[in-house]
Amino acid sequence: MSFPILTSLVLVPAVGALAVAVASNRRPEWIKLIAVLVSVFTGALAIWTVASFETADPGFQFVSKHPWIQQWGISWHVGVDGISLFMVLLTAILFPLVILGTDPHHDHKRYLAWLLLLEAGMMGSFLSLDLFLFFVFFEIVLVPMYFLIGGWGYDDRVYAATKFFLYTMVGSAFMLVGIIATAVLASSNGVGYVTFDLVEIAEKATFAASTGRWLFFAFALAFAVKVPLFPLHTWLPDAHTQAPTGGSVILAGVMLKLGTYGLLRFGLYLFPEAARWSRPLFLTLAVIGIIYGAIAATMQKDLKRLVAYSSVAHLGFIVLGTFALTTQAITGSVMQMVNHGVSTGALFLLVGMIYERRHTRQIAELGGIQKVAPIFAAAFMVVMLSSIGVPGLNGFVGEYLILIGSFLTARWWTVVAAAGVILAALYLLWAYQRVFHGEPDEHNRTFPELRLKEAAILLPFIGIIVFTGVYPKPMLDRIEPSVKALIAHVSDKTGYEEPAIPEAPQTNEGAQP
Amino acid sequence: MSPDTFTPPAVGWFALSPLLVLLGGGLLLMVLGALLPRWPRGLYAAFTATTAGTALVMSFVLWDDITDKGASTLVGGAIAFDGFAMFATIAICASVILATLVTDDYLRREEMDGPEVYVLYLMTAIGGIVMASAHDLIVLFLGLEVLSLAMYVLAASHRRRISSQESGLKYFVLGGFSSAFFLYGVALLYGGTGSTNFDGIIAAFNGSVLTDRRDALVLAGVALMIVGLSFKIAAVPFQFWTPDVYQGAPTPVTAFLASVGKVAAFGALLRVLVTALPMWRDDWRPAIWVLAVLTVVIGSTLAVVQTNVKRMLAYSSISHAGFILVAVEAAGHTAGETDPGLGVSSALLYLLLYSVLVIGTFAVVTLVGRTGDSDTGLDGMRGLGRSHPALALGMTVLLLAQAGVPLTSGFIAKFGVLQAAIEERSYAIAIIAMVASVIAAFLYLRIMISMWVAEPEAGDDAREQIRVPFSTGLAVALSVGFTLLVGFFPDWLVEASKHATAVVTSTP
Amino acid sequence: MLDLVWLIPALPLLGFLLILVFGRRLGDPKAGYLATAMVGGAFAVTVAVFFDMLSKTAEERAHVATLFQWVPVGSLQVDLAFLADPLSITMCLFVTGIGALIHLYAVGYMHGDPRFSKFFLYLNLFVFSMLMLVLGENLLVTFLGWEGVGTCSYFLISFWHERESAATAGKKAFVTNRVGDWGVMIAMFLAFQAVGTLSYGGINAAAESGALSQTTATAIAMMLFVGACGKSAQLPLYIWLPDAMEGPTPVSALIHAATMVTAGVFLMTRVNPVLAVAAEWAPTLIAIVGVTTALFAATIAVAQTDIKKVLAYSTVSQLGFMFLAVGSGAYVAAIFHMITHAFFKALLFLGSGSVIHGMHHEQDMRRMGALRKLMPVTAITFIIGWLAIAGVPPFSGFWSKDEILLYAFDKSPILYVVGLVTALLTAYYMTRQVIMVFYGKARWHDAHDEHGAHGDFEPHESPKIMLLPLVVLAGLSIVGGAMQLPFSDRLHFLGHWLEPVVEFGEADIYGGWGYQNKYLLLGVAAVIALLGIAASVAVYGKHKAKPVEPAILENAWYYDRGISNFMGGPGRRGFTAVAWFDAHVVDGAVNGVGRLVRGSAGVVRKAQSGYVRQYASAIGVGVVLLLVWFVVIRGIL
Amino acid sequence: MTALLAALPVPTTTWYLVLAALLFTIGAVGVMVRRNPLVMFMCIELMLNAVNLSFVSLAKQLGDIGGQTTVLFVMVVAAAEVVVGLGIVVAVMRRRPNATADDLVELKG
Amino acid sequence: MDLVVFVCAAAMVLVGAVGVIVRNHPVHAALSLVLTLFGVAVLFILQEAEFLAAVQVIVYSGAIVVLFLFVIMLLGVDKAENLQIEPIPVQRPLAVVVGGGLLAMLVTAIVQARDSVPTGVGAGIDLATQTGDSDSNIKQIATDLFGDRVFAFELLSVLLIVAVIGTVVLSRKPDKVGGPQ
Repeated sequence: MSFPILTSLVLVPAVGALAVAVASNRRPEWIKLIAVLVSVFTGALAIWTVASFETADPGFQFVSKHPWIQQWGISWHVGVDGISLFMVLLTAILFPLVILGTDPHHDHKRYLAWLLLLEAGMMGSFLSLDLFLFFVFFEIVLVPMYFLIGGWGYDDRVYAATKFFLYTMVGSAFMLVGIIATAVLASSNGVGYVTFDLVEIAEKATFAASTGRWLFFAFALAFAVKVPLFPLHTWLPDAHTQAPTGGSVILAGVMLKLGTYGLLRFGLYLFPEAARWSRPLFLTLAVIGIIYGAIAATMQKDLKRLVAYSSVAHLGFIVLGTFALTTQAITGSVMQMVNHGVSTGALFLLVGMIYERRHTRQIAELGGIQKVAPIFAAAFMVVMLSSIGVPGLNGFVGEYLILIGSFLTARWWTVVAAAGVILAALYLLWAYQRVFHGEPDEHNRTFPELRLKEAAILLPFIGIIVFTGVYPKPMLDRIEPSVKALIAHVSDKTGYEEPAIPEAPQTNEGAQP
Repeated sequence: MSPDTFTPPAVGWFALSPLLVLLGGGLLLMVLGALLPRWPRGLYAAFTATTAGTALVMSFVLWDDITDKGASTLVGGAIAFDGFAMFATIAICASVILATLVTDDYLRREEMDGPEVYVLYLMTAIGGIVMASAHDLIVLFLGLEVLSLAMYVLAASHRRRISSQESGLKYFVLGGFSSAFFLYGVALLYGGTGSTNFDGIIAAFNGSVLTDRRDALVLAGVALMIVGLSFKIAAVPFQFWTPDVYQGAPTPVTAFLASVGKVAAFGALLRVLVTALPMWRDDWRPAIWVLAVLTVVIGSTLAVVQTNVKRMLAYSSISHAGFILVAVEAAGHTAGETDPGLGVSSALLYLLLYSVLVIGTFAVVTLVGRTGDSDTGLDGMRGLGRSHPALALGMTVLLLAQAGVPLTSGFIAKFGVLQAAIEERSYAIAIIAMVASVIAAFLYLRIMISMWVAEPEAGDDAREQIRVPFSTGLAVALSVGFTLLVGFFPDWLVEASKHATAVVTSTP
Repeated sequence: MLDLVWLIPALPLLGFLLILVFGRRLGDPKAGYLATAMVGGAFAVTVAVFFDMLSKTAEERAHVATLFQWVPVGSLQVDLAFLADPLSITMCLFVTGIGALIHLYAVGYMHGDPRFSKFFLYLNLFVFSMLMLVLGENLLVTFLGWEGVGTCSYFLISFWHERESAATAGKKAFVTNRVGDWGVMIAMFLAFQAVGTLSYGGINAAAESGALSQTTATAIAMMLFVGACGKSAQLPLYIWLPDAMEGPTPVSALIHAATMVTAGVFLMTRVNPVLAVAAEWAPTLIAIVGVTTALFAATIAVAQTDIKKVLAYSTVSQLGFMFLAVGSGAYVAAIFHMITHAFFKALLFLGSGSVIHGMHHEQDMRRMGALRKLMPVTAITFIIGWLAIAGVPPFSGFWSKDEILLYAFDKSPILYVVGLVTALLTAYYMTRQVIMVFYGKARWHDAHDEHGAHGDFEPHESPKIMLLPLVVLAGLSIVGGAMQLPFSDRLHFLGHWLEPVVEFGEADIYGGWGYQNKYLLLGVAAVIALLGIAASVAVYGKHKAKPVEPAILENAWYYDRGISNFMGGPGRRGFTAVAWFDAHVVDGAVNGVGRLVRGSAGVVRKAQSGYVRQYASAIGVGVVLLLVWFVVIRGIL
Repeated sequence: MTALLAALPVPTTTWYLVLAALLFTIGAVGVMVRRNPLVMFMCIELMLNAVNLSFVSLAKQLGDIGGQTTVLFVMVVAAAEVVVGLGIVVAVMRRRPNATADDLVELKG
Repeated sequence: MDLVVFVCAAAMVLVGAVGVIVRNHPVHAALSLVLTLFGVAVLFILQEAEFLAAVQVIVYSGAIVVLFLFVIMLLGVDKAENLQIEPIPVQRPLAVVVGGGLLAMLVTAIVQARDSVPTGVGAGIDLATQTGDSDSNIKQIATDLFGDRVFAFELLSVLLIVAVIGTVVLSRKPDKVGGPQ
């Protein structure tokens, strides 16, 4: 039995949260230190995981499985594959940066404790291979996020937090019923005994078409709310706008991915038939989300809200890729989850910095900042370009893979979705122009330049953005096998055939190396 | 049939030991309390807790006894001696202990210290246990009356608050009203079957000519008995007393009502429906279905607009009752069969977990309510997170548990019930219940907000300082600990609940 | 040697990085020299590669240099690789060459600007992207450069972003280009689906071997053309280019005249086999769009008063010529004209820049005149450029334009005629510009009235560092035609050089009537040019006739304004409607549910009246209902 | 005369049960319409008596003494109920003299 | 003969019952209650439940009603309540509907099941005639009571304890603190 690295990925932050919670309030700097150390250590663990990850192996790795509630056939079953690997890494990297980079202004102790608890929950959700376990984490993360928004958010925080909590809970209500029904029905459809183990059910059970569809929708509803998929998205702008910077970063960076990740891991994997059957619906919703989110974003007056709506559009791409069911598209989706996490997370950090300086997020009240704070503007620009999807930056690779993959199986949806790329440029550049270009008025003339600490926080983001854009291979190599395996699973469950691509002809030019 | 041929029934004294302990303890407390001068502070409570504790231990012993030797009935089939009964006994005794801890300081704070309340607690416990383990409708009715009468008194026991007496009076009138219905139901059933004993009822309808034809008399009896018990479990539309009584009664008593009362009432309901009336399960299951849906939906919905914490929790208890009714409905699919299914066990599990939860919650409310339960409004909670973070945190855990958030006992309870329902393919009711519980979650969120988020207002500091006495704090700590323990490691409890099946009269 | 091709883009990139890090410390003018040196170095490498390639046989001239796998997913295998072949090297030659000159010029032009080093930062990044574009071995690498140059042009157009107009122009350029990029993307997807690769080698091979169906080929070609329209400012997407003049003049010269805008033409040439196997109407459409744009822009140029706007529209017009060439299968001619145009248009822009510099940022030609005495060098070089673009033999413009017309004639006389008219107009408005700027009476003194800011001043000649590039480019504009002389096949240097690339798509006009009588056509062209000049002189020089400058032309046929009005009007309203819908309908539904719950609760709670008797009757109702169910429904029915 | 009387039909159990039902209903209605808590108790007593009546007649019909024993229990319960109930009323009345059930509506909503 | 008695007793019962709910004055209501109770007692005798009849008269009429009257006097709540006015809207109609429905349902059930009530399940009650033992009824009750029903019987004691404690708790003066001396 080797070192239970995944388990510790979950436990370390949890224990850290406990430590922070019990630590004495008189020495805030110690509390902060604990939090930082814990999160950094978690990050190190995650990096270790990635380092020792078997690249070519499509299956789950570092699996550890221990019975938990035998009466219900539930076990602590965690494992990581190419699809979840980078989610874990993203989580582990974002949290230290958030803890270092954001300032709650009051009740640091509680703030940090909640954050660490949130990290543990996130890790758990990405790692768990047991339906019950997944639901536990999926649901538990609501609590810290609820308190983060409610406790450290802005004026309308209570409304936003409550909306967020209840809206998501409605979704998971259906999912819980779905989960139990899945386990119960699976036991009579191939498994033979009641178990909540994802792998066992997915491999052994075969549901009747109609049953599978109902179950799938029970799951999909919860994920659709989380993603969020049009028209279930309206909790997101409120939550994002009202949440404290740290909250928004995590919310956009990691939490939304629970939805898309869930669709992959539990939608496609458990109910391939239903997923295929419902493709048109989801593709359409995704495309609507892309265009609609972009248009709505264009018209926002609140910078943070604008970014929030841009998330709706970006997540639309991810869903599109997920349901396109081709290697390129799904690989792109997985990659885009990470990319969106990085770039949107960075955007929220920057918006937060603007708010710290100007105490407003209203685009109208900003302007001319590039003149007084060029470096700040440059940082914003880079992140923005990655969000627009300019080649050479990470955003492009994912988006491009999604589109080129989707084009094979969902041509016309893709054609429309690609138009979303234009809109992305429109709303972001317009916002950029209004905020950074022009002559600064007297309020903005004193806008402070990027501070060293802030730069230190942003640098990793920009580093990832550029590196991933220029050299995505290491990432793709790890994602692809698992995606292939997933599609193979879909194929032999449903007889689905991934469209064949003609062999690239031998080029007459450049034949010689 | 003459005196010399008279043979008294065998009495399993040992098997009755929990009841006897409680009774003996109660009598002793009453007599000594009356004879001796005032006992030193906290001794009444200590004595009561010890008594209940002893009963608890006894029932643990008996539990093993049952799991070894199997279930049976006692005293001429008057009451059942089975896992079901013991599980309920354990739940009730535990509730009594916790409630006593909460009550101790409260009584002193409200200057009504004395043994009587505790004696009533113990008597109520007896009534509840009898209800949950009755094997004869008359016994069940008597248990019901013992429980009810004690609770009427308890509800009205706060002499300074007219609302306490008002709640007592309302509770009494409606309680008497509904128990009359119940009794009438018993009478009609008696007419239809010729017996009030479960075995008799089962026997009368097996092999006898009546099984193959409908019997309106019996059905009417069933209906009226459901009425009587639905009143006790506060199922819509028989729930109207609940908010008023919960709000009016002294807060610890409310906790006691919500825990012991619910366990006993549901125990009785399950006994009657599942053990005594399995042959009519197709008749009563739809009725329970409707009751469950109404209860869970209306309970959750009305909770949303409340501003008094006790009242909120009253409505939440209604919606919880609805959730348990879902389990009862599930039990209805397999009633009387050798494989009991998950309905009964999940209901019992829910009851146990909920009792602990709700006492903890009301314990906090007791403290925050301040002297004379004067400050039980939502504003009373304001700023608790600042002034008493630990207490607030405990309350938060309990509330989250009530909302059914994972890693708390509340989630385990809900999960069990849902599983039971889904095993029986009652998807609709499961989904309705879940959605309703989301609505209910709103009210827990409101309480949490006012504890943690709400901005302090002028005059907050002028309020009476909240004092956390040891006993109450202990109660909160215990229930929070239990909540989390079960939330993380529920396996043993789940297993136990599966053994907690009622004794089945073998049906040929 | 050919393996060093990666050095060509690497050097500007290095420059970019160096300036990024040390830019501020280097400052004005060192940063500028650094940047220039980098581009110059790239030029040197290119030349070396060029000669190396000359020494090889035609077959060996194509060479792929792979750096690393870029996006390898399943059947999609895209490398970050360069394709060094005659076409790309040709492009590199004039991109780096002219680029270096313009860098040098900019050192002088941007002198004293607070963001001096940043300017060269962008400029180097642009050159890098442009080189990626032309050197890319596959569509994706090209696309990387394609979007890169777009982004850089966005940076540079809105370089003076304090100016509202500059910021807006930059945004406009980016977004409009994105529309084109959309087309390129779709084209890539189609290509991948049809061929399974994105490399030009693969795609062209598929086209030549007939593996590519005509439909797909047409679709790919058309989608690429959409992209080309965006980049190369063709109808209907040209609107961003005139506004792009908000950028500093060197930018206009480098990006919006010489290099970036020609990317579309380059791309179409790159995939000429695809275009060749596409349906017949595809190239025709391209030709028509091209010639229409040419004429359209020329007419507008006639009435412009801003010295740079005239050049901008003339650029659009000349690009139209190039697409006319592409459409007529005259790829060599297209490239030929691209190069010559790069020479003289860069020259003209830099000249205008020098004028503007000398005039203290006055751009209105109506306030100029008689500058030839004050800025002799600028004047002379500008005049050379004028002669070149006007198509006066033997200047370079004449030869390239004529070859295009030759092919156009072969495709369809109508195209030829329209082309001629455009040529006429070109000569006309360019002459008009030269006269307004350098001849006539000095008009800058009576500028007091509104421009009080700069009233009394003497326009002065620009510094040497700015004049040097002018001279060099003037020289090139004169001799540039020698690349491809029509007289005999031996003199088709460029043609032979590019043959391996374009042979499949190149149209064959030998034996056509036009080719037989090419000298006649040559003469016609020359005459037309002179005619245009003469007319212009008559109007603006001798004032024989009133100038014809109708408002509709001055306002570019109201096309641009129409679009802006639409965007600001119905378009914006539509967007607002969506936002409203989201806030009030979608979100309203959500909050509506909440309100519904509260509301119904408010109603139901009224039953909780507190009257115990009412509670009792509620119980009674429950009893009756239950009894009905049990006794009646279950018991009796 | 006696013959006449003998000729009359003998009331069956059903008669008694119907009578009990009537009594029960009257009691129930009473609870709903009366405001004086004491009278409400009396109505509850009526209901209980109705139950007793049914029990007794059913006991006769069934020939099972259990019914009668049950009635005995019910009587005791009734007594106890009344004791407690009156206790509560006394407690209330001490605070709110002459209060009717309708006056006690502090708790509602 | 039985019929006559039954009719008279039924009349007493119903008249008394109606009296309870229509007499404004609580004392009158209590007295009408007595009427009902006596009627029930008569019906008990008619049903061969002599012992119960006795208990009925002694306990109910003797103890309970007296208790009622006593409390009425004690509290002086002998203020007549005006039944003409009904403060709560639709309460009376509702009560009528509910009452009607209830009665209808019950009667339906009873009538529908009139001949399905099993007979002779137990040993029979009418033993006085057989054994000639005049107090057989009491003996029978006793055997039953202390036989299988002994548990229930013991429960009664608990019930009474509760009642006692209850009265103690309730009847203490508000200001007095501590247990009863």
